[in-house]
Amino acid sequence: MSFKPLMLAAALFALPIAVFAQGGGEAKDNTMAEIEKYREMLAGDNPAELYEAKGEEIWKRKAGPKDASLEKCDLGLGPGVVKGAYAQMPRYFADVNRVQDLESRLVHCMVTLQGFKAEDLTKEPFDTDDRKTDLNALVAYVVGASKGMTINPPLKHPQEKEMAELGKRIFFYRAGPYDFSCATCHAENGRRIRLQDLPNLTTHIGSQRAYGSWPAYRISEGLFRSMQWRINDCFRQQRFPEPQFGSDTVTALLLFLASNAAGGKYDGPGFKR
Amino acid sequence: MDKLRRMLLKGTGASGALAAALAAGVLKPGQVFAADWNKAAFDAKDIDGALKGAGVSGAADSKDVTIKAPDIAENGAVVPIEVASNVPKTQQIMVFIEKNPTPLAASFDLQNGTEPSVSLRVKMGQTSNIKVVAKADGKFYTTAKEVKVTIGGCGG
Amino acid sequence: MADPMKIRATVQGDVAEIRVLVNHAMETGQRKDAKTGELVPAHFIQSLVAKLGDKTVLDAQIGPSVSRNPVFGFKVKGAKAGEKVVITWKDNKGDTRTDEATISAG
Amino acid sequence: MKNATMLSLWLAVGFAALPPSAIAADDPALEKKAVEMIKRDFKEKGIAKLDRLNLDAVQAACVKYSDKPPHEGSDGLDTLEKQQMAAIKWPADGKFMGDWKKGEVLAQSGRGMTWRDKPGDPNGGNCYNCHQLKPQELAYGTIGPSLLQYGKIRGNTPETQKYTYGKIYNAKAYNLCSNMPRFGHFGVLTEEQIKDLVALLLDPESPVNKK
Repeated sequence: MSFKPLMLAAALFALPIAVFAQGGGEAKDNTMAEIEKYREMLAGDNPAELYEAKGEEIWKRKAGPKDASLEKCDLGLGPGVVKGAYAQMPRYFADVNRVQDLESRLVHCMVTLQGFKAEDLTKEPFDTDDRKTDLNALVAYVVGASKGMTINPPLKHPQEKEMAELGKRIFFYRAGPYDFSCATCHAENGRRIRLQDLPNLTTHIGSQRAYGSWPAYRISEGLFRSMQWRINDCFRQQRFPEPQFGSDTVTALLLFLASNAAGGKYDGPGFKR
Repeated sequence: MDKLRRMLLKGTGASGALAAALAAGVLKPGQVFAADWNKAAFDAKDIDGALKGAGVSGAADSKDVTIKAPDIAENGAVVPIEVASNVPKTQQIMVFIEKNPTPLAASFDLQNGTEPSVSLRVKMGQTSNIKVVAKADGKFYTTAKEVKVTIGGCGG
Repeated sequence: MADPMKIRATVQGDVAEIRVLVNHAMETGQRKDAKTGELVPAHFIQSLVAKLGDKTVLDAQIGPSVSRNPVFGFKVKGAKAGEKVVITWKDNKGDTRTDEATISAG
Repeated sequence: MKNATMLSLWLAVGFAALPPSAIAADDPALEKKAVEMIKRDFKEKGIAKLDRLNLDAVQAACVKYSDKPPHEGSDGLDTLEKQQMAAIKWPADGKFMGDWKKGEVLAQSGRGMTWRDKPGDPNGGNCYNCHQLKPQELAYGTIGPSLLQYGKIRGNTPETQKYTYGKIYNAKAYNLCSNMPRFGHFGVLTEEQIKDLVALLLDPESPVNKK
């Protein structure tokens, strides 16, 4: 049997169970209480910090054919401003005349400022055990610089408003051999898949807890995972084909989640099972 | 969880790979390291062998040795534990995961004022006892705690 | 080259609490690569030594049952703010890394 | 106490879900754009081909009416449920019960149909993902109802056996926009596998029906 990393299915965003625990027998409550204890003991010392430190170094280091750093990269709050930028994404960028999420924007900066080729960066964008990408470490660094801030995507530009609306429709699109949409698992309160609680992403609280604690270091893989990866793996478990990296479909879903989570606290990068 | 169970229980290739590493001479102890890595103890495939390799004999059950760990681990790849000894003159603390393919996880020599309390994160391939042995004044004291490992996600 | 550790060291009274987060794969040697199906060679830290100033305070031997990106926490009596904590690890392939941190008041 | 506080907070701030009205039908132009976006932005991977993005009549109705289709009409509940029921392929031998032990193994497996699964790999039943079944298994989901004591409560009658087989084969024949996949209809599980699951649910010896 070949080895495959264990992925949780549609259990996309882990939440503290106490909030969502329902009745259903003492055994179950006890199980959930112990798992909550497990999570408490894990708090702090998040290996994502190792990626944040590396990402900061990569951000400041000169690299690429143009031998430039990313310190002039505009993440929406002006060239070089990292602090708080992620909390206000995805957003419309006039220089490309489209809405971008963090990863699309980082690729844009690595291409325009450093001279990398977009296809080289996006061909295999996700970390594996023996291949860690600069892009992924940069994600950790940038999201870490929004920790504790309020999730506040602008949602003012017509393209931003439309993308959030499109994301909502994609969220409810049922297809594939299992008839699954995102909503199949993430549109009701208090549901679990196996032991994994499923946030209701159509509510503010559910979205805030989920969107607000991703990207994250995932224990089951021992790797730091970005939002593009997160959505990609959702679709895998929905039994869909693969969404293209940085595609509008992914950006639209992220903006839909960010708009539901808006006003809540960003508390990532997270630490997930 | 299946991943980890497979990872820990499948195959016997580890000893081979390790032997190769040893043969290649990459295990030279650096200056900073006082003791050589205890190969006999770490390579032992069962708890008795690991205890023997670590030189543990006649360990007495003791309430003064404690293990703080969740009763249920959401993911066996990372199980947070805190181990401590209140036995006076504790000089060493060892942690064993009884059902892992190689049970000895770590051994801590405490020197120059370090308190007999250490926290760490261990892998558990399946539900198992965690066994902690403290060495104090040449004698061994022990306790154990079971941690259940659950199946998470949907195995896809 | 190995990536840096993250060391936190704070003192309350005369007891320093030290926590270290280490960047390491901690491969058991028993895991199969998802793509190739081959066993991933064992690669894990075997020793980790902590010094306070020039005194060794913790000398740990470690096996592959310790988690990937390991975390260790311990307390040292008789420490003062401003003292240096130096931590060195070495793995079964001979890779090694040393990092240090200054103890701050907690 | 904590739960009570959280609950009131929840009710006050974030409990309100999206409007349950027909999202897709509200703005047909936007819906069209979303579908175009989906069709443009995916690529096939492994066994997961692009035709999976096309909707069959049931999926189209459930998307269009936000899982609450009207009874009447050619894309209404009555017509479509009848069609789904008529498409169920019942066992030729008239038997519905297989081996509950095999059913339990199947129920535990969450594998199948993703782009990482290889052609020919056996698919799992995914049952514990959403349902509680045997009392010993603590890691069960709650998307679907608990099936603890399923056979004991309903009785192991020929009618129940047939209903259970049909429900696993095609849940949409009974409840058009059910969350449950159509395991037989889409060939995810074989006739034999479905029988094993029926036995897991109904056999008096199955742990599902033991205390």
